[in-house]
Amino acid sequence: MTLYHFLGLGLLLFAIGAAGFVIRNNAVVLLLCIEIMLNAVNLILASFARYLYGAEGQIFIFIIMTVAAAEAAVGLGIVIALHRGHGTLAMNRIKDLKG
Amino acid sequence: MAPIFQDVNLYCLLPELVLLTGAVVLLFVRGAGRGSAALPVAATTVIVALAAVPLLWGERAVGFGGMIVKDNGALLAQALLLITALVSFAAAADALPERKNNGEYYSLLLFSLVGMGIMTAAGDLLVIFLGMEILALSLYVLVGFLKVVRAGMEGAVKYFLLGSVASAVFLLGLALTYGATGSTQLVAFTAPATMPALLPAAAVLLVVGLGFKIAAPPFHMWAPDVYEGAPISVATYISVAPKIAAFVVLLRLAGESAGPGREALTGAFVFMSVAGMAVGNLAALRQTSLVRMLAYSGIAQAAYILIGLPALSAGGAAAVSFYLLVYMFMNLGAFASLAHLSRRRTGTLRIDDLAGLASRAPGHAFALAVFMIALTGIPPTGGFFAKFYVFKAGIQAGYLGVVLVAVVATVVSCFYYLRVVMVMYGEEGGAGLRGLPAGVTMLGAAIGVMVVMTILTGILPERFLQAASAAFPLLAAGM
Amino acid sequence: MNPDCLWLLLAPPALGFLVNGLMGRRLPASITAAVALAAVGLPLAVALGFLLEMTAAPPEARVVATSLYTWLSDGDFQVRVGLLLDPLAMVMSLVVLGIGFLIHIYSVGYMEGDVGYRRFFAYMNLFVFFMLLLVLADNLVLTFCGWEGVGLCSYLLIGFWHERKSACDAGRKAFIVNRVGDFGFILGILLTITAFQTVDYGELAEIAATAPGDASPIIALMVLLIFMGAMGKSAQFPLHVWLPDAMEGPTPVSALIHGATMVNAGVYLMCRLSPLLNRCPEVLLVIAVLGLVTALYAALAALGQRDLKRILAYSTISQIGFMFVAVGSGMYALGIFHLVTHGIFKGLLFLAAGAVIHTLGGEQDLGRMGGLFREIPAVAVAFLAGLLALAGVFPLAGFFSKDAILWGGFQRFGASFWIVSLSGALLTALYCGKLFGVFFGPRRDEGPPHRPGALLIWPPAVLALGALIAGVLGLPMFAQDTLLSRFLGFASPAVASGQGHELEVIMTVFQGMVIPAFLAASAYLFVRRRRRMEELERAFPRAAAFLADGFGLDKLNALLLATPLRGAARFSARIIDNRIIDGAVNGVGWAAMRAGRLLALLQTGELRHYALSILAGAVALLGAALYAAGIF
Amino acid sequence: MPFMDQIPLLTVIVVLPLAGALAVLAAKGPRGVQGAALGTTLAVFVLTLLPLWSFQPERAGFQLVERVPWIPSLGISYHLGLDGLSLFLLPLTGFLSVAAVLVSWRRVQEKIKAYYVSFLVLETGMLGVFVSLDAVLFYFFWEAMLIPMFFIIGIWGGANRRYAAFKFIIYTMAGSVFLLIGLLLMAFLHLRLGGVFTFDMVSWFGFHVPLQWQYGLFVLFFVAFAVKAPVFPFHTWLPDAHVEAPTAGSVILAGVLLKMGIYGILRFCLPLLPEATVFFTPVVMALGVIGIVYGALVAYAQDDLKKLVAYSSVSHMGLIVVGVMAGNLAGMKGGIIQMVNHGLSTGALFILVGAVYDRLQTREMGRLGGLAGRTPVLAAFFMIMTLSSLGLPGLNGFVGEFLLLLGAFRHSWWIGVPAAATLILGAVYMLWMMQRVFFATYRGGRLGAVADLSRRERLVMIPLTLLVFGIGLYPSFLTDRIDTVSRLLTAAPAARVMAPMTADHSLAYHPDRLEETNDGTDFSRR
Repeated sequence: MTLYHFLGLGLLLFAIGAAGFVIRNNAVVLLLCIEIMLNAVNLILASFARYLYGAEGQIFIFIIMTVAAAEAAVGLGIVIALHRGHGTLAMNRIKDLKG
Repeated sequence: MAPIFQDVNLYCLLPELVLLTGAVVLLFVRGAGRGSAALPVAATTVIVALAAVPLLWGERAVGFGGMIVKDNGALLAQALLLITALVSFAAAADALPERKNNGEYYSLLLFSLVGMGIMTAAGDLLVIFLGMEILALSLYVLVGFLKVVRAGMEGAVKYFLLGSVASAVFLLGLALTYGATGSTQLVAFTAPATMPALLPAAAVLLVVGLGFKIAAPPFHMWAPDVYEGAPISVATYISVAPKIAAFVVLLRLAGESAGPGREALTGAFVFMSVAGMAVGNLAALRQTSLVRMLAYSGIAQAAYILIGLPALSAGGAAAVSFYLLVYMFMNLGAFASLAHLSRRRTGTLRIDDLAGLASRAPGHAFALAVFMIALTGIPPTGGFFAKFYVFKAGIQAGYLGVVLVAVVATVVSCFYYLRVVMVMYGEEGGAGLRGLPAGVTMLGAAIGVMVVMTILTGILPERFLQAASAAFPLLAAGM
Repeated sequence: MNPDCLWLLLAPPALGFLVNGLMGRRLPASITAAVALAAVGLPLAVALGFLLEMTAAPPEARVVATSLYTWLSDGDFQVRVGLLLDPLAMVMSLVVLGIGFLIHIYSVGYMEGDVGYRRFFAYMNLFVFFMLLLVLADNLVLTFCGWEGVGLCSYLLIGFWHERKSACDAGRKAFIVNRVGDFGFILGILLTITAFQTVDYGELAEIAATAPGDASPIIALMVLLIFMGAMGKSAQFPLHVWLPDAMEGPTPVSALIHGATMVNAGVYLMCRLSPLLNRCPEVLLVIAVLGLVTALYAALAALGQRDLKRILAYSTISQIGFMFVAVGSGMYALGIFHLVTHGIFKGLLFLAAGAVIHTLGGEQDLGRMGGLFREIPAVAVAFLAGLLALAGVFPLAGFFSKDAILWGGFQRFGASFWIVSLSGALLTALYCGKLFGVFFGPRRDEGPPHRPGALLIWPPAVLALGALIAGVLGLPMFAQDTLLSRFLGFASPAVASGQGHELEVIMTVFQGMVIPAFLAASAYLFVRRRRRMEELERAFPRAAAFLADGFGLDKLNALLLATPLRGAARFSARIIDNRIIDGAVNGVGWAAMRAGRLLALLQTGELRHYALSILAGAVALLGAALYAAGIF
Repeated sequence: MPFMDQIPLLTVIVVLPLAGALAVLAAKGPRGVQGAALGTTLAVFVLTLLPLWSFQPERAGFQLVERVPWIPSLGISYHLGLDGLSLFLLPLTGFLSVAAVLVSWRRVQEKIKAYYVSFLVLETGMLGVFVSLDAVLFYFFWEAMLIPMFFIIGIWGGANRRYAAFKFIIYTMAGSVFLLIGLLLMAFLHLRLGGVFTFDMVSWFGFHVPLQWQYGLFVLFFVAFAVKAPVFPFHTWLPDAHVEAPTAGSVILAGVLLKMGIYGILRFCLPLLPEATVFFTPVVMALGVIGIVYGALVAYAQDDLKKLVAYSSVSHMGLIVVGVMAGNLAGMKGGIIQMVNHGLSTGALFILVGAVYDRLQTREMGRLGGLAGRTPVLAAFFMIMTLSSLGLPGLNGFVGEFLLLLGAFRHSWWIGVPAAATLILGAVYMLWMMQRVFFATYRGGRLGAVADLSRRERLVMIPLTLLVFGIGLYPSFLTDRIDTVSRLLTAAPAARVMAPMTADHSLAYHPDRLEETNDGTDFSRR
C-alpha cells in the first residue's frame, strides 16, 4: 500500500460524492454527498500527514470536521425551512428562479 | 512553522475583535438585538471597526505565526467591506420588516465580516478556508432570512449546496497543496515543492473555490438566482463583499505562486475572465428583471477585474485594487438604488417598471444612471479609469487578446446598461413603482455618497490610484 | 483708364441684386425697376467710357487690370480676385451690358403684374453681375465662379415660375447638364494648376509661348477639358439638351441668357484661351468639327420644331456651332464677330417673339400663328429684320459674319468642310423662312390680340437697328484685319493661305445669292403652301417627331444615363445600404441577442445543472492545467 | 492680449458649459432654463472667438497651452492647447451650440431641464475634444460626449429614437474602444523607446513609432475615427441618428461630431503614424471616393428629407477624407476648411429641415412641394444652403471643395476625377431635393396657413448665411491661420516618402521643436 493507493481512494470517494451530487435529487442526500466529499478530503489529508510525517494534516481533519458539522447544522436548518415552504425536497422541482 | 503563543498578537485582529464583540452583543444581550436598537448597535460596531483600520494602516501587523498578516491590502479590503456592510445596513433598515428579530440579521452580517476580515488577512490556506466558511455560513442563512419567501428559500438552498461543493473543491485543493509542499502557508507556493506535479492541480482547485465566490464562469450559475431570491439588502451585500474578499485572496495566491502552479493559475484566470465577459454580457442582454441583469453584470465586472490577476507583474494588483474600489462604489450604488426602489416588495423589479422614474424621482434616476454609466465604463465616472487601469495592466503583461475581448464586451454591455438609463429617462408610466419615501433617508444618503464617489474616482482618481498601488506594494514590486 | 474704376462695372448689378433681393417686398414696383435699370445702365455708361479711352489708346496699352485680393492660396500657387479689361472683355461686356440693358427695359413691360416681379429683377441683376465677372476675370478660377454663377441664375430664371413642374425640371436639367460640362472645366483647371502652377490668363499665354514642345499634349488635354465646360454652357452637341427646354423661362430670360449672352460664354472662353489653342491644332480641329456637327444638327432640329421659342433655341445652338467653327478655324475675331452679331439679332428675335407671344396671349405654337403683320407691324418688321440677319442676307449683320466663317473654314479645312457648313447655312435659311409664316398668310388664332406696349416694341426696334449696322464691324470685307479684329488683336495660328482673294469674292457672291434664294423659297413654301407643308408633316409623323425631339436625344439620355443613375441610386440605398451594410450591422446585434437568449436558457434553475457546471468546469480546468504542466 | 496670460482661457471655455448646466438645474421655469442655456452658450461662443485674435498663425506648435498634472501615476496630464487645426472648430462648436439652443426654443417643451443640461454637457465634451493635448484627456471628452448625445437622440428624438440612439452609441463605442487600446499601445511604445510612460501628445509627436507597430495602430485609430467621420462602410449609424434626433441634435451631429472623425485622423494618424499613413493612403482614399459617389447615390434615392441631407454628409465627408489623405497642402487646407464649411452648411440645412418639419409635420418629400410660394424666406435660405452644399463658387462650399479636389488631383488624377464627380452628383440630388420640397405644387392634400421663418429662426439663419458668404468670398482669414499646421501635417507623411529609411526624423511633425526656434513671445504657460 503506497501513498498513491490512499490518494486514489480519497479521490475516488471525492468523485463519488461529486457524482452523487449531480445525480441525486433529494436535498438531504445532497447534504450527504457533500459530507462524502469532505471526508474524502480528510482521508487525503490524513494520508499526506502520514506520508510527510507531520501533525498538521491531522489537525486539519479536526478543523474540517468541525466546519462540516457547522455546515450540516446550517444546511439541515435550511433544508427544513425549505421543506416547510415548498413541501418537497426534490431539487428538480424547485426551480422558480431561472433564466 | 508551528504557531507559538508569543506570536499570537491579537492586535492584528483588532477590527475582527470589535466586530465579533458587536455580533455577540447583538445575539445575546437582550435589548440590543431586538427592534430598533439592533441597527444602531450594528452600525456602531462597524464604524468602530472602520476606525481601527487607520490605526493599523501601514504597520503590516503579523499575528498567529504568520497566519494572519494585516497588511495594507487587507486593510483596504476591510475598509471596503465595512463600507459595504454599512450600505447594506441602510438597505436592510428599509427592506426588513420591523417585527423580526433583526438582531440575528445584523449579527450574522457582522460574523460574515469577521470571516472576510480573516480571509483577506490570512497567510495560510486553512485560515482562508475558515474565513470563507464563516462568511459562507452566515450568508447562507442571510439569503434565506425571510423564511416566508419561497424564492428566498430556493436561493438559500441553492447557495448553500453549491457553496458547499465549492468549499469541498477548495478543500481538495488545500489538501493537495499540503501534499505537494508539506505546508498550507501561502508562501509555500514559492518554496520548492516535494511533489511539484500536484501544484498546478492544487492551484486550479483552489481557484475553483474562489471562482465560485466571485461568480466567475463556469462557477457563476448560482449568482442570478441567489441575488433574485435573497432579500435585496443581502443581495446588495453578496454582490460586492465576498467578491472583494475572494479577489484579495486570489491576489495573494497569484502573487505567491511560481513555476507550474503559476502557469495553471494564469490559464485559469484568463479562461474565467474571457468566459465571464462573454457569458455575463451576453446573458445580461435579454434580462427583464433588474436584479438578474445586475447579477450578470456583476459576472462581467468580475471578469474585467480578472484581467488584472495574470498581469500582476505590470501593476495588476494596483489595477485590481482600484477596480475593486470603484466596483464597490458603483455596484453597491446600483444595488442600493434597486433596494431603495423595491422596498418592501416581494416581486422582482423589472427594468420596464423604471419607466418614467426620471420625472417622478429625478434624484434617484440620476443616481442609477450614474451607476449604469460607470458600470459601462464611460467617463467621467470611475468605471472608466478602473477599466483603463486594468486594460493597461493587461496590455503591459502581454494579454492583448484578452483586452480586446474585454473592449468588445464593453461595447456589448453598452446596450443593457444604457437600456436602464433610457427607460428611466425616455419612457413614461412605469407600473411597478410604489410610493417612494419622501425626504432624505439613510439609504438615500448612502446612495448620494456613492454617486459622489463614483464621479470623484472618475475625475480625480489620482489619490485613489495611489491608495490602490500602496495596498499591495510587495506584489507590485516583487514581480 | 483708371484700373481702380473697374469695380464700378461689377458693383452696381451686385448692389441691385441685394437691394431688390433683400428689400424687394417693401419697395414699390417702379423703384424696383428703376434700381434694376440703374444697376445695368451705370456699368454700361462706365464701359462706354472705357471704350472711348481704349480706342484712343495704342493697341499695346489697351489692357486695364486690377487685383483686389488673394482669394485662395496653396503654397506658391495663388488665386487672386483680379479683373482684366482688354478689348476682348470690352466687346463682351458691351454685348452683355448693351443687350442686357435693352432687355431690362423690355422686361419692365413684359413682367408687369407678375407676382415675382422683384425676384425677377433681382435674378436678372445677379445674372449680369456674374456674367461680367465671367468676362472680366483675369484667371480661370474666377471665370469659373462667374461661369457657375450664370449657371445658377439660368437655373433660377428658367424655373422662375416654380409652380410649373416643367419649368423646374427644365431648370434642373440646365443646371445638371451644365455641371457635366463644368466637371470637365474644373478638371481642366486642376490640370492647369498641377501642370503650370498658375491660372492667370496672362501667365498662361506666356507659358503657351515659351513652353517646350513636349508640353503640348498636356496643353491639348487641358484645353480639351475646358472645352467640355464650354460645350455645356454653349450648348454644343451632345451637351445641348438643356437649351431647348430652357425656353420654359420667361422670354426676356431666353433673350438675355439663352440667346444673347450666357450661351456665348463658351466661345468667349475659347477665345480667351486662344494662345493655348494656337499650340494644339488637333484641338482646334475637334472644336471645328464639333461646332459644325452642332450647327448642322441643330438647324435640322429647328426645322422640325412647332414651338416658336424652341425654333429660336435650336437656332441659337446652331449659330453657336458656327462660332465654334470660326474658333476652330483659328479665327477668333471672327467667332467674336459672329457672337456680337448673333447676340444682337438673337436678342432681337427673342424679344420680338416675346411680343408676338404676348400679343397672342401666351400662345407659342407655330401652327396657330399667322398673319400678324397687320396687327403688330413694328414688331413684325423688327422680327423680319432679325430673321434676315440670322439667315445671312446682305447687308445685314449676319451676312458678314457668316460669310467670313464659311470662308475661314474653307481656307483651313478645305472644300468638303465648306460644303457641309454651307448646307448648315442653307438650313438656317430654311427654318428662317418657316418663321415668315407667323406674320404672313391668314390669321389662325382666335380672339383679339393684346397689343404690346411701347416698352415691348422699342427695345427690339433698337436691336433691329443694331442688326442692320453691326456688319460694319466686319469691314472691310475680304481682309484679315477687319475693324473688329484689329481692335481685338488676336494672334491666329499661321494659315497657309493658298487661295487668293478672287476665290473668296466668288464664293461670297455665290453665297450671297443662294442663301436669299433658299430663304425666299422656304418663305414661299411656309406662307403660301403652308397647308401642303403641314400635310407633309402629318404624312411622316415619325420623321416629324424625330426632328421635333431633336433626334430623340432626350430619350436616349433618359435611357442611357438618367434611368441607370436612378437605378444605381435605388440599388445602393435599398440593397447595399439597407440590406448588406446595415444588415451586417444589425445582424451582429441580432446574433448577440440570440447568444444572450441561449445563455439564459442554459440557466435552467435546476441545481444539478449548476453543480455540473461547477464540477465540469473544475475538471476541465484541472485537465488543462495538468496538460499544460506536462503531466498528461 | 496681455490679460489672457492670467486667465486659463481654454479651461474656462471647456468648463463654462458645465457651470451653465448647473445654472440650468438651478433655474426656475422654462423661460429661466432657456435663458440660462442661451446665456451660457452665448458666453462660450464669445470666449471661443477670443483665440482667433490672439492666435499667431505663423507659429508652429500649440498656443494658449495649459498643463497641470492630472493622474501622474499613469502619465496623464491635464494638457490643453490650440493650433490651427482646432482654432476654427472651437468657434464653430460655440456658434452651432447657440444655434442649437435657439432652434430648440419652441420645439423642446418636455423635460426641458434635462435637455439643456445634456446639451451643455455635450458642449463641454466637444470643446474638450478639440483642445485636449493629452490622449487620455482626449478620450475622456470623446467618450463623455456619447451619453448626452445618446440622451438627446433617445429622449427627444423621433418615432424610432430608441433604436437610433442605441445604434449611435454602440456603433461609436465599438469604434472608440479600439482607439483606447491604440492609445495604450502608444503609451507603452513611448515607454519602451522613450523611457517614459506618458499620454502627452506633444511628447508623442516627438518620437518615431517603430514601423512594425504603425500598421496595427493605424487600423485601431482609423476605425474609431472612420466611424465618427463616417467613412464609407462605417456610416450606417448616421442616417438613423440624424433622422431620429431632434433638430438641434442633428445640427450638432452634422456640424461638430462628424468633424471629430477627421480631426482625430489629422491629430493622431497623420503625425504619429506617417509611414502607415502613406501605406494605407490608397485604401483610405479609395474608401473616400467610394463614399463620395455612394453617399450621393444613396442620398438621391431617399424620400425622407432629413435622410437625404444625412447621406449628403457621407458624400461630403468622403471628399474631405480624400483631400486630407492626399498628402499635399491644398488637400489638407481644403479638408480643414471644409470641416468648418460642412458644419455651417449642413448644420443650417438641418435647421431648415427642422423648420419644414415643424410646419408640416412630415419630412417625406413625396408629400411636400410648392413651399417656395408660401415661405419665400425659408426657401431662400434653403436655396443658399443647398448651393453652398453643392459647392457653388462664391459660397463657402466651393472654397473647400476646390482645394480638396486640387489636392486629390495633385495626388493622382484617377482619384481626382471620380472625386470631382461630386460636382455633378451633388447637383443632382440637392436640386432634386430643392424641387421636391419647395417647387411645383404641394402634394400632401390641402395646405393650410404655413408661417414663414419666425424672427428667432431668422436670427439663427442670418449669421449662418453671412458666414457662408464671408468664407466663400474671403477665405484667406481661415487659410492664413491654418497654413502652418497644414504644412506640418502634410510634411510628416511626405517626409517619409522621400526618405523612408533615414534615421533622421527632423521633418516629422514636431511642433515643439519648431517652437524652440520661434522668437515670438511665448503665450504658453506651464
